[in-house]
Amino acid sequence: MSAATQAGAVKKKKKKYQGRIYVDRERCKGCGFCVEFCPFGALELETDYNAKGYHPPFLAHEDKCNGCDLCGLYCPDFAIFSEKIRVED
Amino acid sequence: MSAATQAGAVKKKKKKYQGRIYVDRERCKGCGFCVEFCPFGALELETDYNAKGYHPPFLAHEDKCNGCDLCGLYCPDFAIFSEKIRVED
Amino acid sequence: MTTQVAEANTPINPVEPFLRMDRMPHIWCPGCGIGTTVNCFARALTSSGYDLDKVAIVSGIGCTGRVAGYLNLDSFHTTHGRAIPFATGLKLANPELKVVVYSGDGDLIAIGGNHLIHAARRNIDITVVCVNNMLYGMTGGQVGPATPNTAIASTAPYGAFEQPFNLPFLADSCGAVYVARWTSYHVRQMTRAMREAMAKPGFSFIEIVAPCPTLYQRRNRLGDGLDAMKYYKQRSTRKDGASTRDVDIDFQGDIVVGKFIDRERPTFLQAMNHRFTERLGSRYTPYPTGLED
Amino acid sequence: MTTQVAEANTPINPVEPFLRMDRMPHIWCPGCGIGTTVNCFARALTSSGYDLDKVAIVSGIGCTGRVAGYLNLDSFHTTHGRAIPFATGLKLANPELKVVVYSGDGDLIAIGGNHLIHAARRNIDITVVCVNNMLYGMTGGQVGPATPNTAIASTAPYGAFEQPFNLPFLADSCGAVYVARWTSYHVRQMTRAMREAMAKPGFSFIEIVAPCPTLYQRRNRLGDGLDAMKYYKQRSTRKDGASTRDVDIDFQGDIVVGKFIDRERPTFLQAMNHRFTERLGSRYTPYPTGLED
Amino acid sequence: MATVELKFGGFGGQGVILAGIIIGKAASLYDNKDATLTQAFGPEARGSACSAQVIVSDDRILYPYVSSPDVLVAMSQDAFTRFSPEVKDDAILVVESELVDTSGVDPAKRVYGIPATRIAEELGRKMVLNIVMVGFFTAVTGVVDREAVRRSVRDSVPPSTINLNLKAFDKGYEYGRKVLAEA
Amino acid sequence: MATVELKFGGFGGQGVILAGIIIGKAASLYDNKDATLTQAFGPEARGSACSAQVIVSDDRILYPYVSSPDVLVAMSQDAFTRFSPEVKDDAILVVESELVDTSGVDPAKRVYGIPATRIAEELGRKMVLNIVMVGFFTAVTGVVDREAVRRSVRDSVPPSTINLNLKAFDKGYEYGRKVLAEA
Amino acid sequence: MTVDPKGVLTGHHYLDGDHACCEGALAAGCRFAAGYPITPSTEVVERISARFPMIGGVFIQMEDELASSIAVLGAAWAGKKSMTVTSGPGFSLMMEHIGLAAMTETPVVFVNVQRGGPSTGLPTLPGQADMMQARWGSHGDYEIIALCPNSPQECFDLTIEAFNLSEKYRVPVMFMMDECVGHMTERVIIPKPEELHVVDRKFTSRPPGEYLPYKVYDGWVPEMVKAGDGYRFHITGLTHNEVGYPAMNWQAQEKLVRRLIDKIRKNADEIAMYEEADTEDADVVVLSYGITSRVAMRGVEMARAQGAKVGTLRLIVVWPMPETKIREIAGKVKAIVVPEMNYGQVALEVERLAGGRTQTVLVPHGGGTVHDPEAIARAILEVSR
Amino acid sequence: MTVDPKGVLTGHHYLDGDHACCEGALAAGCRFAAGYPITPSTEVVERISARFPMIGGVFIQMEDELASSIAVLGAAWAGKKSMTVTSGPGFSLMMEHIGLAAMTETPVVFVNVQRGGPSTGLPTLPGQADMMQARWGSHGDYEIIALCPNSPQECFDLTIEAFNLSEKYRVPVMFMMDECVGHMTERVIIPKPEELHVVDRKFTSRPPGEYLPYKVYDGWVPEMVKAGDGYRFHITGLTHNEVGYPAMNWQAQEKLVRRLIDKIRKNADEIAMYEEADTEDADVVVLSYGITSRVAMRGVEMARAQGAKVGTLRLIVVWPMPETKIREIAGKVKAIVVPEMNYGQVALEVERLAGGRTQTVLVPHGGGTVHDPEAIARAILEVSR
Ligand SMILES: Cc1ncc(C[n+]2csc(CCOP(=O)(O)OP(=O)(O)O)c2C)c(N)n1
Ligand SMILES: Cc1ncc(C[n+]2csc(CCOP(=O)(O)OP(=O)(O)O)c2C)c(N)n1
Ligand code: SF4
Ligand code: SF4
Ligand code: SF4
Ligand code: SF4
Ligand code: SF4
Ligand code: SF4
Ligand SMILES: [Mg+2]
Ligand SMILES: [Mg+2]
Repeated sequence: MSAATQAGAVKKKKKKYQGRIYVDRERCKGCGFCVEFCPFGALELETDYNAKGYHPPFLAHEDKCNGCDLCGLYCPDFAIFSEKIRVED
Repeated sequence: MSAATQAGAVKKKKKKYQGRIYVDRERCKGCGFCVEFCPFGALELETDYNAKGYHPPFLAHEDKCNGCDLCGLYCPDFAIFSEKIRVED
Repeated sequence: MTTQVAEANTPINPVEPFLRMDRMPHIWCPGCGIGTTVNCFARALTSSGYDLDKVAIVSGIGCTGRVAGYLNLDSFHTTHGRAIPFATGLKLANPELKVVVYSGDGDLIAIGGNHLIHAARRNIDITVVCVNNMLYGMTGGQVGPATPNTAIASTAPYGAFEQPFNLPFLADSCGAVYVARWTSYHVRQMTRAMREAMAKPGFSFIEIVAPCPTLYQRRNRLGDGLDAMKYYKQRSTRKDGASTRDVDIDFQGDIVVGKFIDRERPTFLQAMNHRFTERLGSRYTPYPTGLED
Repeated sequence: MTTQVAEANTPINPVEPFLRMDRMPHIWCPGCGIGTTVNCFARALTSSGYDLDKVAIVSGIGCTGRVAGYLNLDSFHTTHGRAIPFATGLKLANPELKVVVYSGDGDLIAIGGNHLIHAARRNIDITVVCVNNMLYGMTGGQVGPATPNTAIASTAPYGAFEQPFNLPFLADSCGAVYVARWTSYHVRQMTRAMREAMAKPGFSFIEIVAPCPTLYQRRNRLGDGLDAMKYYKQRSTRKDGASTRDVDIDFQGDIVVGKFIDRERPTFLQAMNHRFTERLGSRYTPYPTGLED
Repeated sequence: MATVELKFGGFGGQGVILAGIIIGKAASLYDNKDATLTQAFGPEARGSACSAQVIVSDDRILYPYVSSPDVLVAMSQDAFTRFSPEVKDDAILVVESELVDTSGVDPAKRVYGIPATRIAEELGRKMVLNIVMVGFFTAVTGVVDREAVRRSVRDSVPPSTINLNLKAFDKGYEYGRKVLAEA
Repeated sequence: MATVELKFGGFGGQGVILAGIIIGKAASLYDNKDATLTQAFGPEARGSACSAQVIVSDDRILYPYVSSPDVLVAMSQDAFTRFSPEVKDDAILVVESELVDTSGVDPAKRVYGIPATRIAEELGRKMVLNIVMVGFFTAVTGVVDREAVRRSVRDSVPPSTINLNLKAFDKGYEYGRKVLAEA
Repeated sequence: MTVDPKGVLTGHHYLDGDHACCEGALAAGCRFAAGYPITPSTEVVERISARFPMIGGVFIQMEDELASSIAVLGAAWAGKKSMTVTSGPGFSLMMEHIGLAAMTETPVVFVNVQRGGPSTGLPTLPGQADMMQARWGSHGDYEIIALCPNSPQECFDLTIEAFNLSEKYRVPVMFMMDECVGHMTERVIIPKPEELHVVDRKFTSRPPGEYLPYKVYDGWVPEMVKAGDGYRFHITGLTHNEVGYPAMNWQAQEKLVRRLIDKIRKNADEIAMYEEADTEDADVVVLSYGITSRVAMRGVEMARAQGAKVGTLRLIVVWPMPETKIREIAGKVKAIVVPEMNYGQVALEVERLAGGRTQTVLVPHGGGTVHDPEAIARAILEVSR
Repeated sequence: MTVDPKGVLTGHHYLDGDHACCEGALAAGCRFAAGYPITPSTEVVERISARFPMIGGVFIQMEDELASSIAVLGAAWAGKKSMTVTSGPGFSLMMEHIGLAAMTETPVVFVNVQRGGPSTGLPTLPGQADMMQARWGSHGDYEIIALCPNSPQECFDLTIEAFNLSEKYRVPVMFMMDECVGHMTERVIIPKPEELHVVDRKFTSRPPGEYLPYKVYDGWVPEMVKAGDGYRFHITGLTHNEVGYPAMNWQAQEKLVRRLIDKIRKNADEIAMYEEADTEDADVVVLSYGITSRVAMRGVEMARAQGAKVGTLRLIVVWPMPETKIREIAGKVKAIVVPEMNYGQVALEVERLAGGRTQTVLVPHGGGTVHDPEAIARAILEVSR
């Protein structure tokens, strides 16, 4: 687990859970399901292409993600999933 | 038309129609449908066999037959049919 | 007396013109119900007044499948289960023909089940007469998709245990426009149903419950064909418009008969013409549907 | 930030153990709904707690037919239309297996329609997941038995005109014990339905309406997969227990979703054991049904 | 007897083939012979002609069909008309006497008739007419041992009908003895 | 030019095969040549590799496949990686520059790149990226006459999209002229 | 000879073999088609579905290949020229109806665009391994005619020929393309309607009552009728007599099936179509068909470059085989080299006909792509030494 | 070798061939059967349906032959020995799944009780005209094994052999009876269980992870697994690699299909079963199979009575052909006479193998009854002059 991730994870928030998002950029086909159906609008598509010419998602609003993993459930390419991590408040 | 038939047909009755029955004895397979479902019980099976070993029907009660041809409609072997003939009364 | 052995100078049986008399006697066993249904069909044709040169009959394989061969029409004895797609090709290629499929429960609903449901869905303008003797007659009485539970059959020697189809429900669920059931006892009603079904544009389906004395009756110790006919008479209840969901048949149980479905929807060719005309306008010349007048 | 490109030391996607990761990426197009259903299926398996060594999956041929090949189970990619009879043999020969058939609308309802209706009738203890993308994906988008009227397909270039099947009604009319419909938008409900269906003894059937952006969406100028998902979200109405007669789908019309049928009746093997025991008594040793506990 | 060829003919529903099987089995399992039975039936089994052919031999049987029978058992006129021209010159003809008209037959031939249908009807089940014929056949031809055939009948019919069938066999056999005695 | 062998590669959905057809048709119907196109696609057409091969020749073409292309048009990294080893020594490589990394290529080879996807997106439909490539190909290779190709584009796309596609073609063509000029 | 000009798309086109086959059918007068999608043949029916509405034809996509392969027989008996289209797995499902067509002498065309097999195999890649199936795949004895085109142009030309032969002999004709030819795009020239040779169905001119559906009045083939014309005929897949009625005995079987076979076998030389080149003084003849005939030419050229004296015989009609021609060649060369995209099918028949008088050398290839021409060249060089 | 004694009906029986076939299957350990009725084969499944409940087998009468022919493959992959039974028209519907079985190397037995064909033909009368179909009826290239019994006793014995061969080579085995043998009743002796030779399925002993379903560890045939044992294997009718995953290229095709073919062709001599008699100093050898081998013997005796020197070769395994044996015989006789109940099928292969070194004389018969032995005698006498 990279330091960057951990840094994000420990940000103080008023909710109990926070999400950690993993994206397999090369597996993503840019369908946008994850972005659209994230209940909190936490994701956006990159403007960059992956090798196949698709725009993968990234956690644009990390504070909004609660790790519900709906993005993971929607993804037809198994390219994204989340971890729920407990956050002390 | 044989004389015998005509003799039967002109018998005086209180109804307007009388039936004339034709049986193809050798085609009959003795199923008994005609006998059973004649609404007036006009038919009976012979005790004699035809060549295949079946008992074909005959008009046992000629006075009862009104030529409705239900026997003809039931017969699975196209072995019987009737003609309705007008009878003066 | 009025009983008379047929002779040269006697009138001929009114159904004879509808039959290939050069093929009589037919192969059906004593008391088999198929013959009675054919008798009714011939009379339905008489009273319908169709030009018989324009009526074609298609059968699959089976005891009932032999019907095509005995009717004095353009007649096709095809392969087991495939009467309906053959009829589909025949009808679509010449919609002027009145096309009737006449076959058995095994042929139409076991091996042929897929064609039945798709033709009903498409509303191909044909009439299907299904003689349901509750097993495979021709091959010696095997269990089939219409064999009631506990009935003995040659491949169900200890009694059938698969739930049989409720044929009217199945045909209904696929969109058949006319669905009726009668038994071979109901000769007048069956005759009328055949006439109605042929007159109805679209896919019409008539189930006729009929005895197979040689195999079904005998193996189940139910007597002969006549006993079956008496059972039908006794245990049939007419319920026109009954919900098809409720018309299952149990072993020697009550039989609901009647006309269950009679609805309107465009036939395959009508729908095709409609679609192509809407889309292609004058570039499309409507294809004959057989329903023009 | 918490977005992270997967690396050796990152946790693996929780569905990976259910998938043959050595075959990724899969063949499905961007925005294809099939992958989403598989994602849900993997999670249904997780939460069901089955011994995955005892779960087998059978597919026919088609885009959806490739599902078997991606699931890390005993998996069978059979012939077009014949997944159900293969599964029937598999299940009956080893009832201990939980057997799921996963295939497309063309596979299961066009060429495979006969097997579907017969397996439902017999109540073979399998679960059928039908991904209905309303056409034949694998072969390039031909019209199929679930294509709604007026929709364009490669063999219906002027719009489809055959009435499509109402799949829940069809399955119901044949006696399926569990019938539900969801769309690929309904990921949680679908996951639960899959779990329920697998737990249900007998023939269970789940229709999942899913987008084929490459062929269906594009040819009909309906945007991409995401547009389809939005349409499902907007136009689906949940009606558990709705009469299956009323759940037709029109072109871009409302979609009734929910669990329509959930009933009890003996499975094929239960009925078999019952019959043989009744008839043969102690000469018969009951065959395992997979439902003993 | 090196080889005897038998033909059984009748129409569907008469149990023609079972009659042949009973004889074949009797010879093959209980009478130390080889016996090959072949059958001809058709959709025609549904009421029309059908037949069984049995070759009984002390040697191994190769060619399985009967070309000219030593014995013809005819249970219908149709079978008699079709098959009687094929029989050997010294053949025995065994017929259902109420169904088969044998008047035109070469008087040199041995013809034995029995009203098997009526006897079966008297026994209460028309269906056992074939077993009546089998008994009769056993008596008049002597091709297979009586006890072997009786055992074979017992072996070949549904358990619940064994008694009826043995009675039918015996009736036929006795009738045959009588006919022989009278001849 | 007796015979020129072309290969078009990319992934499903990019319109690779249509690109090949447009070139082949241009050569065959409007440029007095013979042109044989074969295609390789798979269930892989569903998002993975696919390719078209075109042989353009003044003579009758027998063997229909391309073994070592004179021109490779690669619309994906995958296609480039797979096919570039096969090309002739003096081959021309035409690539989608944002999707294909050509850094490792023998500097002796002529490589021309265009951001066709982005240009197509700018034109409003990502789908026309193949036509952008066709225009670019026409400019940088000169294998087929420009007017022939343009006519072929017009002939090969849905009527309602002709203008858009011609615009895409022209964009690609112009970009090609520019690249050539700069080279 | 009547060509319906509506069906003829006169002009120069850039078409793949599948599309060209569709145009051939339309030009031949086909006005009913039933199909079921399968790669790599689907493009044929896709084009039909777009083209038929404009010319009065009916296309129906049936629920499976069982249905489509018999719907076309129904249409034929309604008087229409008809065809169905498939590839390997679907072809396997059509076997029963090929037998029915043969038995009932129904003129109809079965198109099989061959792909790699067995089973699902290689759906998008070529093969030529359904050749024996085309001849023997249905139960019982019967004969069919099978043609193999090697270019889109031939897909057009020979589809017309397939219809013509099916009418002439009242036999199901197998149009055996392969994925390579089917998906290969080349120039296809469609002539003017009046330049086409199209054989009409030979309907009887005898009135009902004087006509028997399976009586051969002349030659080998009975005259045909169609439903609706008052003949009240009966058609059955059972063995039948001249009336068309079932006849359940070996005599009827011998009479009927023997004729079904002989009408093709005895006319093999007349039905034969092949291209022969450079065989006069050849040491080796390369016998091939379909796409392999084009691939083989490159092999032949390679071998010639090394001095081999090679002739070629390209079968256009593969079944029935041109026995006379093959026997003649077998009598004068050192070897017949047979490259085919399978592990030996047509080569077996060639070997049988060669009767030991020459060597038959199979150059097998499992399909998935065409032969490496060098393999063919090697085989030639080996035997010409 | 494990024989389940429950399935073995030890004793002397008077059985027809169909019933004997059922008993053979039970003795071989078959415990799953799926069928669909068809004359003249139905008696096999009728008996199975009565017998299975007593011995723990499952019989299901499926909705059609498509279903029954794949249900048995499902059962095989669940670990059961399984079989399906049919006749001509049903056999035609099974072709796709014969290919699937061949491609996936599924051990399974297909019984075909041959009747007169083509099409519905002569349902109740014998034929031998499905022999080529048994070998070539599915699309693509593959090989199968086909056996032909000539008596009810052999219907028992060879059904066991059919199962054994299917297990040994992981190949679908065609058990090619005919109506005459199927409906012929004779004494059948069923030995004690311990006297039977039954081949068990060779399940792998390698643990999951160390096992690949299509890797050949030894010989020609991969080891098998069954569902539920933790191997998580994948089976597909697509061309596949050793893992069992689809591999869409000609290299995978060549590797896989070549092996599928070679495992049979290269073992033909080992698979071969035939009865040879009096061939040493024969002028003519009569080659036959199935019921015709018994009929032919009468013809042979007639010819011998007229002085002909005749040997006989009766094929029990017809496919693959005993090529070595036939070549050997072809090298020493004047003619091989091949009577078969068709218009020339097996005779074609014999002629090919004879390679012109001897004459091959077909004595055809359309079926409906067996040959007239005199026709066979005449053919022998004609060529022995
Ligand atoms: C492909 C094929 N499979 C099986 C058969 C054998 N077969 C002939 S008729 C028949 C069943 C007939 O049953 P049904 O349709 O109910 O007609 P019935 O004889 O009862 O009237 C079967 C299985 C066949 N002819 N063709
Ligand atoms: C016997 C046979 N016929 C046709 C095909 C070709 N085929 C492959 S997949 C398919 C249809 C797939 O449609 P569907 O089941 O709806 O799956 P989808 O691709 O839409 O998920 C067809 C017709 C085949 N493989 N086998
Ligand atoms: S885990 Fe839930 S909240 Fe976080 S990005 Fe995914 S869908 Fe949105
Ligand atoms: S759902 Fe999956 S494939 Fe779609 S954009 Fe998100 S990560 Fe990419
Ligand atoms: S005509 Fe009517 S009344 Fe007369 S016998 Fe027949 S059924 Fe009876
Ligand atoms: S209904 Fe017909 S077959 Fe039956 S007894 Fe009467 S006449 Fe005879
Ligand atoms: S077997 Fe049954 S269905 Fe067939 S003819 Fe006889 S009684 Fe009728
Ligand atoms: S073609 Fe359609 S169904 Fe198939 S993978 Fe692509 S989007 Fe999915
Ligand atoms: Mg029936
Ligand atoms: Mg689909």
